[in-house]
Amino acid sequence: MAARDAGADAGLDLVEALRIMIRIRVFEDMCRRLFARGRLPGFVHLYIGQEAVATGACMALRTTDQITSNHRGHGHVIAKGGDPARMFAELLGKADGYCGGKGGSMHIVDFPSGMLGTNGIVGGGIPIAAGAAVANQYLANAKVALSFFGDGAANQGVFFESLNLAALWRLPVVFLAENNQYTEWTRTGDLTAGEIVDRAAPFGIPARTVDGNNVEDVFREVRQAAEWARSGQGPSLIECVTYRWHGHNEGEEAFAGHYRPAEEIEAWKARDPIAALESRLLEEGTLDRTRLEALRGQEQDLIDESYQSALAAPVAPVEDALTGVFAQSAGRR
Amino acid sequence: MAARDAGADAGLDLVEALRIMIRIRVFEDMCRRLFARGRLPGFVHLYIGQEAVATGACMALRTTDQITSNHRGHGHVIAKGGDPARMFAELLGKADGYCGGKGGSMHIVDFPSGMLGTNGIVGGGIPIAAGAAVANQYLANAKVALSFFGDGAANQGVFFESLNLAALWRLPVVFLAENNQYTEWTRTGDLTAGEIVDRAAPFGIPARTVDGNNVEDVFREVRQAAEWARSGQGPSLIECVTYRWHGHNEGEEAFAGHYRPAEEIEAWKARDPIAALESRLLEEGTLDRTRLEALRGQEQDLIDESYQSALAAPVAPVEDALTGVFAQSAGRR
Amino acid sequence: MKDTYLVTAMRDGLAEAMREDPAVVVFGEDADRSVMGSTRGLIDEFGPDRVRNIPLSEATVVGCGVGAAAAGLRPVIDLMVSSFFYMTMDQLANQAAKLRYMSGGQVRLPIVYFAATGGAGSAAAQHSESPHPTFIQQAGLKVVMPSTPADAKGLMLASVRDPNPVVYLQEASLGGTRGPVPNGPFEVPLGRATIRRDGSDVTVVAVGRTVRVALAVAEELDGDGVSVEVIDPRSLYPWDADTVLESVARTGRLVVLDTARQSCGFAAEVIARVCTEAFSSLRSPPARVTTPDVPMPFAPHLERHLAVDGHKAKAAVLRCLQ
Amino acid sequence: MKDTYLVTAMRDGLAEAMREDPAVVVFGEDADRSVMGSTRGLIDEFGPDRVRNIPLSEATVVGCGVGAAAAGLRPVIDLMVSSFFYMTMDQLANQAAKLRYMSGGQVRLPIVYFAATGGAGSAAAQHSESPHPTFIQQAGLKVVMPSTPADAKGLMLASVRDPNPVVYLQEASLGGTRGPVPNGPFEVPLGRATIRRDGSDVTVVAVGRTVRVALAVAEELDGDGVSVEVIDPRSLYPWDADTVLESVARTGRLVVLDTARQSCGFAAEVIARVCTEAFSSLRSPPARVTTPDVPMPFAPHLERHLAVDGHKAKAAVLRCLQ
Ligand SMILES: Cc1ncc(C[n+]2csc(CCOP(=O)(O)OP(=O)(O)O)c2C)c(N)n1
Ligand SMILES: Cc1ncc(C[n+]2csc(CCOP(=O)(O)OP(=O)(O)O)c2C)c(N)n1
Ligand SMILES: [Mg+2]
Ligand SMILES: [Mg+2]
Repeated sequence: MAARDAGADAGLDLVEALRIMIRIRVFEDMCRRLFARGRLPGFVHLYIGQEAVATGACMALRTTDQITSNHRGHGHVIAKGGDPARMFAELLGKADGYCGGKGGSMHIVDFPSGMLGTNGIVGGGIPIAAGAAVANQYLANAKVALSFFGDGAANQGVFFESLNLAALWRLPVVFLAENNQYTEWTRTGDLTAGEIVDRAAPFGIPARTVDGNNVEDVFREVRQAAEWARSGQGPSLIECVTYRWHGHNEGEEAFAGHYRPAEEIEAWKARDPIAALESRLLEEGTLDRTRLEALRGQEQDLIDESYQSALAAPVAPVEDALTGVFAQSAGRR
Repeated sequence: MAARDAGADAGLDLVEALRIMIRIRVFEDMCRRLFARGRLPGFVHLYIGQEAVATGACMALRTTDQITSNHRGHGHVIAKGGDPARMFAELLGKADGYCGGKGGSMHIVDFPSGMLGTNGIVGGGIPIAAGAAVANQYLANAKVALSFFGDGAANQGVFFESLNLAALWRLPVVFLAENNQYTEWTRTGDLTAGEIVDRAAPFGIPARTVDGNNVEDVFREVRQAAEWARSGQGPSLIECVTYRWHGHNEGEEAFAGHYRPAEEIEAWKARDPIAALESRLLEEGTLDRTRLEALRGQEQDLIDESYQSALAAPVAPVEDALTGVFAQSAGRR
Repeated sequence: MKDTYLVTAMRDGLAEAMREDPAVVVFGEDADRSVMGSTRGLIDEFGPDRVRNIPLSEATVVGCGVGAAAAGLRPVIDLMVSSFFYMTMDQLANQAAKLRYMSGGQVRLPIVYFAATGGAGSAAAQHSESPHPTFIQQAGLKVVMPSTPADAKGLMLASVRDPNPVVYLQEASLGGTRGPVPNGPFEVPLGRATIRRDGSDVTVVAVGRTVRVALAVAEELDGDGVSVEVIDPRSLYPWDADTVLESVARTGRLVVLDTARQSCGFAAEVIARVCTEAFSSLRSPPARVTTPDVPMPFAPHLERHLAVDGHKAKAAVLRCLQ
Repeated sequence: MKDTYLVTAMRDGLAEAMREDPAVVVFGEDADRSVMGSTRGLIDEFGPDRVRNIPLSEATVVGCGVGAAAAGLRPVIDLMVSSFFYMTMDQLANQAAKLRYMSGGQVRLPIVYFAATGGAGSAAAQHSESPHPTFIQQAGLKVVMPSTPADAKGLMLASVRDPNPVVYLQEASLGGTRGPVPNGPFEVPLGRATIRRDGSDVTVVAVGRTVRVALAVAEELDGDGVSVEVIDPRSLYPWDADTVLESVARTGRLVVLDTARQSCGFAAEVIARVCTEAFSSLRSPPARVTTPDVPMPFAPHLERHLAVDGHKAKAAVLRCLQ
């Protein structure tokens, strides 16, 4: 993702942003179809509708910066520079998946791009990001750590503990809450007293709410927070208000019933972050239909080819299941 | 402690308050001497200097209300109506100690007086108080639960989680933080970002700071918070600013070194909550020297006799160590 | 008798408990709609006051169970997946498991903590734990794991009625299995094992989902004239050592199947108990088939490779018979 | 060689590790003054940037260890008392123990988590846990427990140098015991047991503080012409089964002393391993002496009644010899 790095200290390349958002959308849509056809094992939590958050946030970071993520992490992995082919390979349990098939959707790690892990434990990634920030600060490597977590995770004790520690030590970390207004099948408001954005104030941590469906707003806030952190000013909290179009996880319909009003879903679909950016770029003339179609086609092809290559790839030998718990080589790094 | 109950809905009986504070002071001073002479097994954390907090708070509650406490809990037990003889018996590991010698200083439970337990885990009692409040609310028994915890416990995740839950469900619970300005040997400010009192605001929970060395102020705030809870309005947070005169635990001097400025300690001793109340009652003429001396004498005698009776009491048979993990009688309460 | 899914039977046992005692209140994430099905529909009969959705604050909710029980409720707390128990270990191990003992018996803590447990099909390492040995180690928690729908219902009612904290573990992979379940309230007593199949040549103690594995192996070996006795402990703490010892005294051989990882697992405890107390009755080395000491991998073929299956179980039984 | 307290030797091992690698950073409550002594004085040599006092947020600090290790540090985290590990079980068991495996080996997590463990003299139930079986069960954590000052130093240096998460448990009751410790840096390799005393009649495997109990019993029985071999595993996961199996092959008898509660404890694992792999070499029933399945009581006489002591150990050894 050199492109992004080049622009790392400039403004947001909106066409590149659109490309990433489309890539996420197409990737997730492929996951949807695969799951429906029984081709994907395990749990699948789709990011569709929230693409602007991961994209705006990761484009505001450097490749060397780290992120931690959660169970709904495909978008974060892609936005941080992940390779869809290795992601599909992981979701299919193949040998050249990111984790050799040992992790799956909820445990994708892409260390070289600073992706320290999606996570199956809600809130689990928050202290890990704070810890990466402790290392960055100590090593004075100018890296920033950012943690993506949901509104549900904002009720876990480690969130508050991490805010306190980050404030005390002025850690170069950004806490990014994706408030998609539901924790599984329950309204966030039924589980969460007050506003998440207000939870940073007692610790003296700056916090902002942004429209999570506007990639530029997300980019601007995260860029500011990242530079604030990089310059030694410490942590920030950003609450991105957004919405997931799909169920909490694929296949829930059988049990979940209708826990979200149809109108609510429609209203949010009308605020599609991708459609909004597309029409704006068309109006501005930054893009014309042909280029847009081309871009869409390229991403569709990328995802199709990625899936095909993953599908064709071999699985790891079963003996692999028994190895890799401990690093063997002793001693220093 | 019928006296207290009678007054439960009236104002504060200052002479009774003084009596309780003196009782705590004398009890703790006896513990100090016993520990110094190697007569007390285990850890001993003294409450000297903080007497006004436990006394004001518990006198604002009813005997039927519940409290949870922490490792520095002797004062809480006494103020809630505990029997010094059974406390000493517990500290000495005797059969008629509150826990038959199984609990000790950090695990005193006095169920009949609503004392659900001192606690060896910092922050451990906070969710337990919230849970008692859940029961009280469900049973509509008009009871209030109060949790005493220190400034150090205010950095535990369960504190924030409990605030959130209490706010959501409007639980009849009072969170009472005793900020004695040190967490073991470290200044609270070095571990705690911002002010503890401000940590309730994000959840919409009312919070106040009070002078923890002024028994009337503590009483007034807790009474208000308790009635607020009793009337279905929900939780409150009260931060009582105070100071412990002694070390974190007895016998620390050998290792701790001087982590608190001598002047600081002196300044706080000059603000002795007991001396302050005494001189005020003398000035007002509510007490004269003779009555004061009599009162002091009575409490000294009570503690001395309590200790003597505890000392004379038998220990539990060793076989008891192996029993009492599970309640035997099956079925309903 | 009604043919019922295991998870539904568990739910029915909970419903019976709620009917007989208004102090029984259920807390769980999405308890109203119930992701796993174990509380589905309860809200319709008992209302939102007794079936409550909780925020993702597991540690605090488990602690609330202690306080609520001490103050007069009989809380039943759904932790959804057994891996999430780790979030709550302080309140579970330091408080719930110890408070009664520490208080010299002043408090009773009738609490049930339940969750789906074990590998559920590519749920991966953070949703596939079989942590029962860790709960057994606490000594202050009763631990149960049903393997049939009838036991799921009877153990649930017994667990809620018990005056102590009970960790009720429902095998995720068995939730959708069916079986006959008696109507109305009935208890499967805690601490009592059941002999699923009588045999005379070898005793197989099997936990949770491995009971079916053991029965299949027994059936298969029956053809070869080998008589396998299959014991389902059902309660893992306290567990029914007498039934196992009595069986081994007859068969002289022991194989233990456990879903937990091997080191310090339940299989180790059963074998240690039998070897220390009935060594002379053993005619051949005892054997255990457990999940190897690794986290659960995601890929189906890797996960399958680690599973306690008929192939491994049969091999272990035959080794004992040599 | 210098005569040193165990807790000081442990501290010295940590100091050696900090000298050789600036990436080693220590986090703990009051790490500067050190309540237990295990980090005392380090701040004078290494400064506040490498010796940090932490708030009472154990779960988060343990998780920070994972992130910091992944990002290039070698964090050493002092949790003070092993009971407090329970606050951190999610980050420890779901994250630290599993992340490397889940990531397909992309991350190395050189982290040491240490604490004082075991009954320390009326510290009561919440400060007297011996939770090592729970850590062993995780399979992704190395676990060590030294019984001598020299091992305390050598195991600490080996633990910090190891590229994996290590739980280092220091017996609270041994902190103030003295013994000869080599100067300068040296390792006691992880996973390697040591034979504390050679013997031919019975093998006694003893953990932590029970090693001294075993040695005293061995000395005493030596007079009666009984030759007791005493093995100190030192590492509890992975543990050195070969040394134990080789010894039992010679002696034909096994007694295990463990400070953990009995059910699913380390003693159960050792006995299960020996009985499943070396059954034929056993000439008499194996025995275990452990802490009974109860929380630790406060009263000194009650606590003493539960302790693994010479009386119980000797009785167990003699039973094996009948
Ligand atoms: C500790 C823990 N508790 C519960 C779960 C089950 N669970 C998985 S996702 C989820 C909801 C998370 O909601 P949120 O944080 O808002 O993220 P979203 O799914 O909305 O993106 C829950 C309860 C879990 N994985 N981990
Ligand atoms: C979970 C946990 N962590 C650490 C400790 C060790 N410890 C006991 S008291 C204490 C300090 C508590 O400070 P505070 O809450 O302010 O109470 P205070 O001692 O000042 O009254 C610590 C760290 C503990 N008992 N429990
Ligand atoms: Mg959400
Ligand atoms: Mg304090």
